[in-house]
Amino acid sequence: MSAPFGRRHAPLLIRRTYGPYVVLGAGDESARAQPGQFYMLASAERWGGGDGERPYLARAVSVMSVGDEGLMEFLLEEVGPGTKRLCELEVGEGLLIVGPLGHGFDEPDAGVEPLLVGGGIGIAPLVAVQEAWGGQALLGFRDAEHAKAAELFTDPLVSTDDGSRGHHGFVTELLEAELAKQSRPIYACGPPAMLHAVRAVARTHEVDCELAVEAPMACGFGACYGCVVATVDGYRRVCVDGPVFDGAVLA
Amino acid sequence: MSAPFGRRHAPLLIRRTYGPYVVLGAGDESARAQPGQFYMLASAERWGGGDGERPYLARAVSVMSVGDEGLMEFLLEEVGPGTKRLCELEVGEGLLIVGPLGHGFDEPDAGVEPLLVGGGIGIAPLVAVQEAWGGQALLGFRDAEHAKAAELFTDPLVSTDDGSRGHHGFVTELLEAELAKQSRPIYACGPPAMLHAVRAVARTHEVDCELAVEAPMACGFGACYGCVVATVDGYRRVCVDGPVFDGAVLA
Amino acid sequence: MIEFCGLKLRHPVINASGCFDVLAAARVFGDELFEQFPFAAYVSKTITLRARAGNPPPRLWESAAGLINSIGLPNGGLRAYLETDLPALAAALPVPLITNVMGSTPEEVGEILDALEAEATVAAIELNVSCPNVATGLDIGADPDGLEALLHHVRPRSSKPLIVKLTPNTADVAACAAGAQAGGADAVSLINTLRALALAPGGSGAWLGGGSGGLSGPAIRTVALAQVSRVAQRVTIPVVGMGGVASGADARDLLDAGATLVAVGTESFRDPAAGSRIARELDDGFTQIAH
Amino acid sequence: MIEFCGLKLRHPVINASGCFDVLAAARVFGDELFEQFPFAAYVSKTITLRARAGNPPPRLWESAAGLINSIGLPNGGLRAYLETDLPALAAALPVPLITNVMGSTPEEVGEILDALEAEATVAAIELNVSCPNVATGLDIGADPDGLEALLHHVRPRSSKPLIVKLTPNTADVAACAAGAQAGGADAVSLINTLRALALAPGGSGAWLGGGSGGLSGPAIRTVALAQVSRVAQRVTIPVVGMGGVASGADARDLLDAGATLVAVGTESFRDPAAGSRIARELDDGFTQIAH
Ligand SMILES: Cc1cc2nc3c(=O)[nH]c(=O)nc-3n(C[C@H](O)[C@H](O)[C@H](O)COP(=O)(O)OP(=O)(O)OC[C@H]3O[C@@H](n4cnc5c(N)ncnc54)[C@H](O)[C@@H]3O)c2cc1C
Ligand SMILES: Cc1cc2nc3c(=O)[nH]c(=O)nc-3n(C[C@H](O)[C@H](O)[C@H](O)COP(=O)(O)OP(=O)(O)OC[C@H]3O[C@@H](n4cnc5c(N)ncnc54)[C@H](O)[C@@H]3O)c2cc1C
Ligand SMILES: Cc1cc2nc3c(=O)[nH]c(=O)nc-3n(C[C@H](O)[C@H](O)[C@H](O)COP(=O)(O)O)c2cc1C
Ligand SMILES: Cc1cc2nc3c(=O)[nH]c(=O)nc-3n(C[C@H](O)[C@H](O)[C@H](O)COP(=O)(O)O)c2cc1C
Ligand code: FES
Ligand code: FES
Repeated sequence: MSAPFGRRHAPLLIRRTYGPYVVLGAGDESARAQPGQFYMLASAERWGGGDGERPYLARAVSVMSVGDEGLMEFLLEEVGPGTKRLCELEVGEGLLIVGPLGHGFDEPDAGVEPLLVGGGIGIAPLVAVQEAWGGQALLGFRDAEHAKAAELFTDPLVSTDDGSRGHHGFVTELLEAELAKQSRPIYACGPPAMLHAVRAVARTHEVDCELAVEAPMACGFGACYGCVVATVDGYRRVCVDGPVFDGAVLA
Repeated sequence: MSAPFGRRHAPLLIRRTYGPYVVLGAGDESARAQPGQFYMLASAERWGGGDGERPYLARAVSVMSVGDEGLMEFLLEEVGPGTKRLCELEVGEGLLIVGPLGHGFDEPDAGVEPLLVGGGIGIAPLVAVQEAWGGQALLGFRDAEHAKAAELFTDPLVSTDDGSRGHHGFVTELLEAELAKQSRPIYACGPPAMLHAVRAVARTHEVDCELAVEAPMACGFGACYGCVVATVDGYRRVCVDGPVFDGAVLA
Repeated sequence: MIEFCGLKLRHPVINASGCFDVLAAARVFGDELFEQFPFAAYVSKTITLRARAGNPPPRLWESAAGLINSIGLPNGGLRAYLETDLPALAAALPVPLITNVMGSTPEEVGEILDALEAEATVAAIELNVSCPNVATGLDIGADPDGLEALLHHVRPRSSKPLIVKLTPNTADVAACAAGAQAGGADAVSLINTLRALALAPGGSGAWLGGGSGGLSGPAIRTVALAQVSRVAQRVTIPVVGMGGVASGADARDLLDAGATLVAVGTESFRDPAAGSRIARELDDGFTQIAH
Repeated sequence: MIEFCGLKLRHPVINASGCFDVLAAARVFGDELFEQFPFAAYVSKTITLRARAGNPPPRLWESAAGLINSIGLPNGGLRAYLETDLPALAAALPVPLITNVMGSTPEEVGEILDALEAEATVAAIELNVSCPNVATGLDIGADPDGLEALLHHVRPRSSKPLIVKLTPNTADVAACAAGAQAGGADAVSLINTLRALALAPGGSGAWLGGGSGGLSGPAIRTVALAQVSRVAQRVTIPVVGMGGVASGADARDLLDAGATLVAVGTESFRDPAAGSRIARELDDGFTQIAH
């Protein structure tokens, strides 16, 4: 399904937090996002004037959840001036939105419960996957404070880097353990190092893996050619050919 | 008295409105302003991202009132992205301030009650004059809504362009009437056309007049040479040689 | 209706080359894109004789009120353009197509022009002369005489209107524009991006995979206005103004400075329909002034 | 301690010419200014042989993350500088003085250098070559050969360290820097403001009394970084980098790109003590990296 053309104004309807993460909810009745798709988000007022006189461009943010009547929820982590401004927004303030954008996750075959491997803020699109198609969530966080966002999932398994909650170690260790029990396809999103490790595991276990990758984006709709990632077929634009790629295709 | 060197952070303590005008109050214990002096103001957060990706520089704003323990009050009118952001600030948010700056009004001779002629937002420094030295305020506004700011004065005479409050006509007509009764020096601040008319009246009546003039400013402390006004001695910087000039000196 | 190099355009707002991929946008936005097409003419991304992969990522850096890009002109090359893109564009575009081309030698440019000569879909050609000269490292269009010589060489190879997209990285852009006119250009367009650099946080050298890049967006708006004004005062051919245009007021400034058309680049990234909005704001401005 | 052209400086941050009037600031801020002096050396506003009134107002226009100025180099002329400013500066300044000068002919520049030769207060000279050439309208420093010739003429007239302040409005700033070095410059400084234009709202022509102006501030930061990087790679003399520096990180970028000193211009308008803050942030950065 295609996105409405142009940038729209959407008032912020929901704001709540999970540890350091912020959930923002806005209505977008005219569109329904697929799991793995994203929006370009900016605040309607005072987008700018932060660190280094930024932000200027909109920011790519995954759809975390699609509620009734087009309610879109996003999960944000503050890492710079753009996410700072978005995280500061209050209910009633305005968002500028373009989307839904990108090529999301493929629907699993009937009866297949995929493994959803998420690291940090990368858990966001997996919430939408689990809502739509189920699946076992395996989530890695820095610490228990960040792991509060595990609440967004049904029956997740959690690991933390510092052992303050769940398994002490990498989420890929949880993944190995699950795959040892049952071979299932993987849907993953997280930092590059995690995605790299997940691909290696998938290769070893000969299971399919779909990875949602990130790249700095200016436009989100294929206009700037700025967001490329290297694949076996050369550079591909993450915003239109991804953000979800078959793990076997990435170079 | 000299201003503390550098830019300081001051939380906004007071915000109230008079019709379309906004009063902002912030503490600046280390400094005491003279009537006619001004500060350079910016918001501490999100100064930028408005119309045309502005504001960027701080804005010159007259000291309207000096309260106890260095409480400074400012009166603002929204005319562009800088004043918009300042007018939106909420109590508890931060201001960045430099000042007090400039050469203010001279203290009147003992026993002399000057005429204080203000137009629109130009009334701001005259509040400080009246607080410090008394004087009869003559205030011109667009309409009754704007004239709500007359409350800031003791016993003002008011004129409005549309006759919706007080005298229907120009404030210089009130000035002529007062001077006809008694010859007194004039302290004036307002739009260029008003100041021009005030100077003509002062010349006719052979009274002294001190005018607070405006110019676009980048720095406010003599650094950029951007704020000049033509005087009989050539260009002078409004920020350090003014903003108050003897009416006879302006070219 | 606006007349530009023989093209009749509905309004004076077009896209800047490389800042709107209409075929990708159609995949994203579907038919609505064409129903509400934001530009009065469509300018393609730069096409080169041979395919280019473009620069390694990262290709983008956000700066104060601007964007630095180092995309590196990825494109499938002339042949793929003729075989794949042109038929798709011919079928889809509701407005005239201007094809932007670049070559590192006059022969390369000539070869591209020859190939486009037979293509009815191509209403006009924009020649990008911001390509670095291999010998000097400067843009080939930075020198007025060199630019005139290049045009004398390639101009006879095409009967289509030829717009020369000048480089802003020069001491005297008006002299370059005059050189382009003397060489037979039908119009000039400017400004391309300003040479800029971003370093990776932490002291590990250039951030962009391609090394340095080009600055666009509001940061360069007033530089663009100065260059467009100088050029429009110097040449008699029409001028396409661009650089940081984000509103009707910005577009109006460029028209007031002497431009015939205005192109929108980076602002389309923030708002895909920026072209229509800017054309509408311009129009409202006209109406307001007329009243 | 940093060594620059024989001067010993406490830290690498100085002011950009024309962006801090220490005598006016002393009137405003009193002794605190000198107790907390923000710069490791003080650069004067440009001095010319004869007095200049400067351009008619308005002289300022705020642009996206930047400022356009058209001040027009007002100054009392060489004689007034020698008689009035220099003694005041000598009495007040806690850091070395660099006097910035400009002339529209080599003879004029030579005359100024001669006059400064005897002044012990003047630790170094910065020669501003952004003055427009009357014949071409271009900055006299925009052409590498012309710049070298100018320096061959004036260099012998001074025994003081000579910093050439390059113009950024040129195709090849590195070639200009090389020309300056070949002509005998002891250092180069850059970037000066980018040529820019603002139109008055409402279509009544140029906003600034002087017509066009120069863009400074964060908007030009990445252009400055690109030019400083190119120049530092080309010359062996020290480079003073400036343009949009607002933080220690910005200063660090310029130093990483090869500058020896960093100058702060427009940011001092926003924060009079910006120089100290930036020097401190730079220092904190060092400490952080060292740990
Ligand atoms: C498809 C997709 C989906 C995403 N989904 C989410 C999500 O659901 N939730 C979420 O929180 N985030 C998500 N992100 C990431 C998010 O877009 C970025 O974190 C955000 O753009 C950062 O902006 P910022 O201004 O906060 O930080 P920036 O300051 O822009 O910094 C972010 C990173 O960019 C680099 N950087 C630093 N300075 C600059 C500069 N000047 N220009 C360019 N890069 C710079 C650095 O590597 C830095 O770590 C997603 C990204 C993509 C591509
Ligand atoms: C000494 C002094 C004291 C002052 N005291 C007060 C006071 O007490 N209260 C108060 O409300 N105001 C006061 N002002 C005026 C105040 O500083 C200006 O209204 C303010 O700077 C406007 O900023 P802005 O961003 O809101 O509007 P801007 O958009 O900056 O526009 C203000 C005016 O500047 C021009 N302008 C438009 N665009 C630009 C641009 N890009 N760059 C430069 N100029 C532009 C136009 O003429 C416009 O009408 C004072 C000014 C001075 C010099
Ligand atoms: C991401 C990006 C890609 C660009 N690609 C091209 C290109 O392929 N050919 C070209 O002539 N100009 C290219 N440009 C320059 C633009 O056409 C335009 O001249 C410049 O961006 C200034 O306009 P703006 O500030 O509105 O973006 C590109 C600019 C950007 C930002
Ligand atoms: C208001 C103003 C006045 C300036 N005056 C001079 C000057 O007299 N001589 C000179 O060489 N440069 C002058 N400059 C240029 C600055 O020294 C500096 O090169 C430029 O502003 C870039 O630095 P910035 O972005 O930090 O301001 C001036 C700049 C500004 C903004
Ligand atoms: S973000 Fe612009 S092409 Fe992907
Ligand atoms: S505002 Fe800078 S000198 Fe007056």
